[in-house]
Amino acid sequence: MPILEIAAKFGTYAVMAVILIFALGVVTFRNLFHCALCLAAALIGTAVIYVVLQAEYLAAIQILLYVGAVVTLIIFAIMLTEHLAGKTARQNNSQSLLAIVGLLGFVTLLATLILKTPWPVTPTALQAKNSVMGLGKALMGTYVFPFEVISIILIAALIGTVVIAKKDAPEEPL
Amino acid sequence: MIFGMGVFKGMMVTLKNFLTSYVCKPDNGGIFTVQYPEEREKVIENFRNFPFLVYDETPEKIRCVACGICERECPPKCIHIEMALDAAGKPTRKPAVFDVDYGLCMNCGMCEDVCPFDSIFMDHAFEVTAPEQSEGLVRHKERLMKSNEYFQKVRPTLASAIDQKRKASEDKKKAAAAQAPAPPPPSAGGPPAKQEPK
Amino acid sequence: MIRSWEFYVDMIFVTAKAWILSLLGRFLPDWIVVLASITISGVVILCLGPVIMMYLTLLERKVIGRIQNRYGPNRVGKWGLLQPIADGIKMFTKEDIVPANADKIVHLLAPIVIVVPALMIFLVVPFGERMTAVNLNIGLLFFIAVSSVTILPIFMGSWASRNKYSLLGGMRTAAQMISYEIPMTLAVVPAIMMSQSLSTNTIVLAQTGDFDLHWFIFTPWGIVGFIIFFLCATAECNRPPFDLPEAESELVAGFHTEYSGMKFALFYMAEYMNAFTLCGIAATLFLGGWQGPFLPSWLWFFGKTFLLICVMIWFRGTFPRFRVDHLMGFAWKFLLPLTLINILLTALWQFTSNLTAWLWSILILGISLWILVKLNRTFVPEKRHYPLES
Amino acid sequence: MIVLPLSHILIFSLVLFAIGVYGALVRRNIIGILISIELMLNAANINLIAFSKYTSLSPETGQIFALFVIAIAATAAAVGLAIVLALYRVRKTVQADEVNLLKW
Repeated sequence: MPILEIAAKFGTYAVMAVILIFALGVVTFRNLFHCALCLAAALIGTAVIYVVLQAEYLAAIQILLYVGAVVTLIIFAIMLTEHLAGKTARQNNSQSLLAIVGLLGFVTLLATLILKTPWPVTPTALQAKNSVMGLGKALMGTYVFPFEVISIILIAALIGTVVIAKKDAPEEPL
Repeated sequence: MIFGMGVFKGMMVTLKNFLTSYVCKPDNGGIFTVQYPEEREKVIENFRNFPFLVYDETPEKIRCVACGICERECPPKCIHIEMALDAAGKPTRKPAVFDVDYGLCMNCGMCEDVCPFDSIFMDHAFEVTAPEQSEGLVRHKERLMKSNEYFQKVRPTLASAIDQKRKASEDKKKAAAAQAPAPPPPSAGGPPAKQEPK
Repeated sequence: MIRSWEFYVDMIFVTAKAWILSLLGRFLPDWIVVLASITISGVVILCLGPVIMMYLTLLERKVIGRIQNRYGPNRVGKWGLLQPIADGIKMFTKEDIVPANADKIVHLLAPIVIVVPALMIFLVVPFGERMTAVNLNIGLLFFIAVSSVTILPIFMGSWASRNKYSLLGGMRTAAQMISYEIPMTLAVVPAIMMSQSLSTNTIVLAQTGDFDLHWFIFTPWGIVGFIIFFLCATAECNRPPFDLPEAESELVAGFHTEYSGMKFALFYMAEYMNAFTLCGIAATLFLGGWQGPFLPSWLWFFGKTFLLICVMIWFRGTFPRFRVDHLMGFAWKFLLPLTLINILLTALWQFTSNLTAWLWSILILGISLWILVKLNRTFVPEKRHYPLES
Repeated sequence: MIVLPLSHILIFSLVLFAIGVYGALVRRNIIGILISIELMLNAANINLIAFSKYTSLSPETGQIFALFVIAIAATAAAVGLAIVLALYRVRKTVQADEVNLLKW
């Protein structure tokens, strides 16, 4: 069914464009809450790209962790620090122009490199089906050491976060 | 005492309520809602709501003499009375205007208590609606007047007591008239008898 | 091949769809048939969601009424069956009020966005044999991921309203939903472990057995997992006794204080559709989904789901609202350790599934419950003595 | 499966990464910088998955590294936001150029 495939292909490009628009929104909006919402939209779009790349498990994890947890955390932080209805202050510093110029150079350089490199794309890898079970086996077999390290980092981050964010105990009344 | 049993106890209570609402009579756990427009609770006899005027046989023989006592005594001042004048401009001891503003009336029953002519009584009417608040709820004399039969129907005990009393005073007056016919009574109504409302 | 009439009753919807598609396939190209197949499933789900929501409100009002010794709504139509339609008309004709200082676009987007995850979860719910809209191989993870997105529109609505009650309600919702998502996800893990799959269909198929009654709930870990999952599901869709986000007595209506008319109805709709899908997933995971003797599969599924919804309504009719600190403590200090112990029990069951395992499970559960209750006992602070008092 | 050329995906993720870098360079608000860093990590994740899908490595490798990146990103967000909250409590500001003393 070539029509459906072509439609899906252009759909993917459309999703990419939408992600880039939302990403621009993330870095340009003055209101941080809108930035966070754009980030959520961009992350959901990325999950769609993951599905296109046949990484459904990663897509679900992406939505679960990024949209469900990280964006929520960020919004929490915004709510706790911003003044709700107050005027938003100037959000950008004076490096804007410099950054744009530098990044344009960076992007053109890397893009030409990417286009000129003959990528070793293998048709067998494209056909290969990766299952959630294989992922779990790899996680518990080959990559068990980084997995454990990650869990230690998570514990450390958990404790550290609690310690940092905790209010100091009120001083005892004399 | 197992942890969490209170939760189940509470749930059993609501479950029992749920089931009994289908099977039981209203007095032991069933639904006691009255589906109002179709089903009605019987209005008890001593229920009193909004005053009305009693006439005897015909609407011309209204008991009210427009003395204005109720108008004075009414706490929210919802009664307005004007006495009728005959062609010569003499007061006729009949009300020309008798308005009760149901929007103001607070159903105290003071008018019923103070009326010396057994004329104004509290009604059973509670479905009083009007399309508009200020004028619509003002009841004029024509709608306020209700026959003695109606009074007998809604509050039989009080109505028959009042009738007996009026009959007794009529008899007494007749007897007095028979004894001394010379001075004609100046008024159509009897001497204001001190009435007991109950 | 001759099949019994029961098969045809069971497959009535599947056969209907296949018949329509074959009819279309006679004179249309293949890709239109594929699109038509997607459209049929989508339209069915899009219609099913709101209809279920409407009649759930009616069911809830009826049952709550009976619990409180009242008739529920019974004026519009026979037994009040048209009441949801009357409510819908009322909602449509209400004025749409937007606060003057509100963030207009986000305020508009929030109720629209909240319906999307609620409808998307319907995709992976197996309504009957071969009646899953999309048989994803990560179905359960999809469900967890999509249901976690629900926090976002609630935040949007609460923030855009510029109202302190909305903001407090939104903060509470986020805290509560994140907290209860963790034990919910962990309560699902035993079912995944035993069926060795994330696909909802495969999980249902793993529960086949004699009389189709080999459900996961008839195992020690199944009971514990089911209870934890169901409690977390009740908290996830903000239903009483976990309705802190919209606690009327303190927050007016929580995050949807500033919404009226159809926007409010959309929030309401999302809540009820979430309740339905969460009950459906609970039935799928632990009550055998569409498995069951004698009756057609879709009837079994809807029966189980509505039973669970009735239990939710029963909760609402029974329990007063939690206190915020109790709510969070319940999730983190009680349900979370219990789910971890439950995963241990599942591992035990994987190796020995017999009476001994039952006894061991009950022993472990009893001890851990006792310890948890002891550790969670309410802490009564010492009475403070201030020097000025004496 | 939809076959996109690998280079298109790579350029897409490059642009996404560049936008993230721009945000991280330009933003004054620390939370804004954190958000931009999330974008950059996201672009890196796309690359990881695309490479493991298209080249002859085993398909799990890139996905597992993406998983690790997601986990690290979550911890980074949590710790970073805790620091932001602590900073806000002490200095009543979250603008990066106002806290350049490295002490308080």
